[in-house]
Amino acid sequence: MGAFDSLWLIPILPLIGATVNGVFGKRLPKNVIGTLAAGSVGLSFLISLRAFVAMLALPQTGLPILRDYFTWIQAGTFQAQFGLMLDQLSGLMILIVTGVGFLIHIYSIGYMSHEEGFYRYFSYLNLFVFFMLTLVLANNYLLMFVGWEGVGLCSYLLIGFWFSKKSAADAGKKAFVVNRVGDFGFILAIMLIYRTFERVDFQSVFSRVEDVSLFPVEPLGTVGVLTTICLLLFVGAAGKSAQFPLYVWLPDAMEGPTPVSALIHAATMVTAGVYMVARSAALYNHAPGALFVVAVVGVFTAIYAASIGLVQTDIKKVLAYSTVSQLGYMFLGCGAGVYAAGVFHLMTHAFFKALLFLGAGSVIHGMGGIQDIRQMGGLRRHMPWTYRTFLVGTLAIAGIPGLAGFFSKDAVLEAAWSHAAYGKLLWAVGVIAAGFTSFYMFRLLILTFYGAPRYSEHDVHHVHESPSSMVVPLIILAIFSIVAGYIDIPHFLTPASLETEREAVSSSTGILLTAASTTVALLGFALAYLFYVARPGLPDRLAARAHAMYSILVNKYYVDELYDAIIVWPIVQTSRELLWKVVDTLMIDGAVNAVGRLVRGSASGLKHMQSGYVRTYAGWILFGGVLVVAWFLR
Amino acid sequence: MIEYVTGSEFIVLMIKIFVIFGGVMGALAYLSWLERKLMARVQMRPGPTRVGPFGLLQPIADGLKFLFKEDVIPTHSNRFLYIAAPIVSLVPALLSFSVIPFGPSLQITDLSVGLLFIFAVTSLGIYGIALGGWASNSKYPLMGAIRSSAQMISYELSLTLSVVGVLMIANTLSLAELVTAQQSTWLGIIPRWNIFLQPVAFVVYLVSAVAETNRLPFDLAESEQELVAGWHTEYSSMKFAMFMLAEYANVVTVSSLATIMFFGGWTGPMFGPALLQMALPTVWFLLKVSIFIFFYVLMRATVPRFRYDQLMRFGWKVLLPLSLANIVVTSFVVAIS
Amino acid sequence: MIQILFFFFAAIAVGAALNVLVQKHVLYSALSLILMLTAVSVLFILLQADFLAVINVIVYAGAIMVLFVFVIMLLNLPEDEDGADRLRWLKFIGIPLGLFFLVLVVTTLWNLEANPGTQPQLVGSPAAIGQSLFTDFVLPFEVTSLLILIALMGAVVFAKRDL
Amino acid sequence: MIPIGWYLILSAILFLIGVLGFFIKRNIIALLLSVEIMLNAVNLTFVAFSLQHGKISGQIFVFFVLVVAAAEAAVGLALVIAMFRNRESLNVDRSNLLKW
Repeated sequence: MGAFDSLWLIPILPLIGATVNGVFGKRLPKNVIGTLAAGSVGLSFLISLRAFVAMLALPQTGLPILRDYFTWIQAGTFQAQFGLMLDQLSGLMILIVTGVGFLIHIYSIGYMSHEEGFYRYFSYLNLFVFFMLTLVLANNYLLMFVGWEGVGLCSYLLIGFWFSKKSAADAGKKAFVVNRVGDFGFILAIMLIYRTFERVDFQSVFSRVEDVSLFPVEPLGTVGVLTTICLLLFVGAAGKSAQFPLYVWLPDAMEGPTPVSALIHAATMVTAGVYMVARSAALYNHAPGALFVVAVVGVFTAIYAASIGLVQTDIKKVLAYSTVSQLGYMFLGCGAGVYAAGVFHLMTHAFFKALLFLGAGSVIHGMGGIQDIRQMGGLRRHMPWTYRTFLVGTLAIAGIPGLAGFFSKDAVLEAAWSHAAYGKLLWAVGVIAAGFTSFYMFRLLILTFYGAPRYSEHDVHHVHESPSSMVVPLIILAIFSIVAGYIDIPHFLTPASLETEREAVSSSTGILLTAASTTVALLGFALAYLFYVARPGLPDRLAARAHAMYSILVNKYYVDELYDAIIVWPIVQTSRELLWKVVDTLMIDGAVNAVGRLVRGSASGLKHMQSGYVRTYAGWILFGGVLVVAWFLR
Repeated sequence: MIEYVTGSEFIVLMIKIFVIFGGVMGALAYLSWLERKLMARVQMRPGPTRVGPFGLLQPIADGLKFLFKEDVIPTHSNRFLYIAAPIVSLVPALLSFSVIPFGPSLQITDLSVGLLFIFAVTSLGIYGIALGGWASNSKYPLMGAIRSSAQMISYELSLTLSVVGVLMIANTLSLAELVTAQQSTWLGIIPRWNIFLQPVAFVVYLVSAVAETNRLPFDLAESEQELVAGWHTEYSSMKFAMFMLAEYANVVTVSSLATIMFFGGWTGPMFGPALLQMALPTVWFLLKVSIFIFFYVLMRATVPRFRYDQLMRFGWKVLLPLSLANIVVTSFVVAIS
Repeated sequence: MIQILFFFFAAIAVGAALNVLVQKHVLYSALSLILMLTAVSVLFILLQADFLAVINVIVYAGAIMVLFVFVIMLLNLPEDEDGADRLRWLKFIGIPLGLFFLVLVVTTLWNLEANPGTQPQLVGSPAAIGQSLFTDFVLPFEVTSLLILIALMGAVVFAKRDL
Repeated sequence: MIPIGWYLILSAILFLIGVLGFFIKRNIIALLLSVEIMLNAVNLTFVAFSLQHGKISGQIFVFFVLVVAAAEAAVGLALVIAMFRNRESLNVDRSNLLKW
């Protein structure tokens, strides 16, 4: 069991890195900071790998591996342990977090090398890894919530890393506020879980919910306590994983450094919601209604975000909407009851989306900060390795057969198809979203790397390939983006995530489904080719023709404006007109001033007691003393 | 305390009072003769020789003279206090003899807080000096009185504190018990006197006691040269005699206390027939006290007077810290052993 | 016998205390107070608090009152309190109030059921007081030493010539 | 034996005398003396109760009262001296600047 005794080291090592960098970083040279940060995560990855391999060797009955370290909260019957739990699901997650995290740390050393707050950046990043690992490894909901809040904090800190830039600071604030809505749901869910099960640790909760006599499955359309819990949990997941309608913060979060977007807002943190739903599979299986909501929201988000992605011109924004869309896919998989498919897509997405983001970062780095794809083009020649790896990522996310994205997306769509109620509809929408995805990704690829350069040498001095510390992670991620699909994740995960009983999709249907999605992907490629290579004038004409549709898309369905109108504006107005002018100025200040006036007024009369004659004071004292004595002797 | 006042052995008590006070009054009278004689010898003079052999009847003659002299009361003086002052001075001085053990049974009463009682009554003696000086309505006596009160308050502190070390060793405040505690010997020859255990305390006590009794070198309250006999400048006849008596009584008191606390009181070698054995303790006691009195007189004859600021500085900056340090060290030793 | 002693010294105490107020000159007041203190000390003896009685004399009569007498002599005050009493009305309020208070207390005590229960024997010996002082009351005792120190410094500061 | 009530009545009388001092006397030293009378009256009750209840703590309080009285006398008399230096008078009614 030696491999599991060092389980606690996995989260602690990044924490040590964060502490050292945060406290002493200002005085340390940059290479020490980088080595420390990347090294702690790398070491953590090695320990994770060892634990994971050791876990694979164990029989199924030996799982999950639990380690209680100390009692964290003890109040009455309420108890929360500080304990870690390792099973297939969390094992996979820690590998993704530490592995991708390690690569992104390496990448960051090159990418951030000229930054002022180098140590601050790595301190935050390490802290993020610590909280993410806590989230993933926690053995109870409350500790998970700690990690949940911690990653939210780090996300806020890193989005606002360039805090002197107003848009970055605002974006961080927005992420924080929107996440609060989700966290509110999560914490309500934890309370309800404790009230229902009198425990918060996963093992007890899940074993109790298995007791069907106490907790019968709540059929579709009814809302019982389990459905409520699951819906509240999903509110939390939607906030963290940027699902409709709480997705609005994620595109803005692109204000942060690009590696941060890759690690936090693509590969790991935003998938925490998916992980949480998969972790709570036992609960969701008893609440098909909640599960259906998850699926519907997931698929709607997928197509909704993909449609916005069609017209974005900022390289990172395209990827951001793509991320939202892909997260929708994951929820679709989970919502269809095939959690393994969702997690499978989570894993492959972690690889190729991290790859794409890092590639985008490399492009931005090479272009000297320009992010608008309309000003790029022809970078293929200048940045060969970036181009190659970006191509792999694009192929992977578009679902071209043979790459990772193809397998996982296929698994998700197959799961949707087999959904009991509205499976065909879910599938159809998912396929259309896949087509959108393929289109905008190829559009991005073509506009960035092909054709003639649209930038002027005046703006961009010297387009160059990135340093090897940035390119090597790209290559590694590209390799994973190719091979990750061949690992039979769904089968591997099945025991941990409690699949619902369902009829397997027959092999012939499966082939048909695969063919359909592949066709759609190729269609998307063809359209992109048509629009941006064969007939470059077409997009503008189309935009002019369908002007209304186009402007809606460009303006992201006016959702931000809508939120401003129905939430932000009323709050600001009430604060200004009622809270400030009436409550604060009139009531609070008025009360304070009135107290002052009262004291002054009464004092102007009473001060004459203060005559300055000692003997009159003695008289008052005697008067009071006699009064008191008379009272007691009455 | 109360049981002594209401006790049944009233007759015995009366006899003791009579013996002790008679003896003390006589001794005090002859102290004036002794002092004059000794001072004269130090200064190579014969001293009183006319009245009786060696001038031995001189005190009686003095007493008669005081009785018959005209009693002058200054015109602008405060009559009541002027008369009361000598009495206030003498009564406390004599009161302290009621607890001093002159022998194993020659003690009027043995209070459980005897030592403190003596301090209490002697501290009242200051009023005699202060009132006398103030009531005379004359500037020298007033200055003498002011000096005296400040001096007495200052030195009373070190006087009281110097005793604490002895008390910690003896574990009692009763004078009789203090004496019996010193009865045994070390190695059969060295008497178990507190002087060997508390030499510092003894020195501090001795110096403070001289200051308390307003005698040279601390007699700034009367200092003939500058204040013209200080607080009793205006006094004459019997009132003056009472002041003198009070002063001698105080000298005897502090000498007795020194004997009791540091030199084993009435303890001493016992021999001879039973009758002699009854008298011997008192003899030892008186002997020891007389040595102190000799010392006092010799000091008066030899040591020059302090200046006032020197006196104050010496009291607060030397004696007080010394006695405090003595207490600290003693308490450590007592706690350890 | 004890009753006689009690009434005798109680009378002295009350008379001396009244005399403190009656006397025109503060020195007489102070001397009268010393007499009262001594009488109260005797009452302490009747109450079997020997140690306190002696301490009361040493500290109050021997030190505190000497200080008073010293200051009075140092300032060499004139006999009369100068001027007319501007706060004469105080007497007409204060004295009745005080008498009312006294009547209140005395009637209450008078009506109190006489407690014939045996009084526990308790002699306030130095050992007993010391024992209590250094165990149960050690903190207040230490605090009083601080108080004394502060009073010492305060006295020095206030009495400085150029205040 | 003397009932405790007698002591308490005696102490009440003494205390009252002390209080009245404040309404009769104007000399600040006399006022301080009145305070001392009151303190002694209180001491008497402490000792009386100490005997009545057989507890030594009453006498301990007297001890503390003595300490406080000593401190009070020291500071009070220092103030008296300072006051006399400034005003050439000990009449408390003349020192009435500390008012509203």
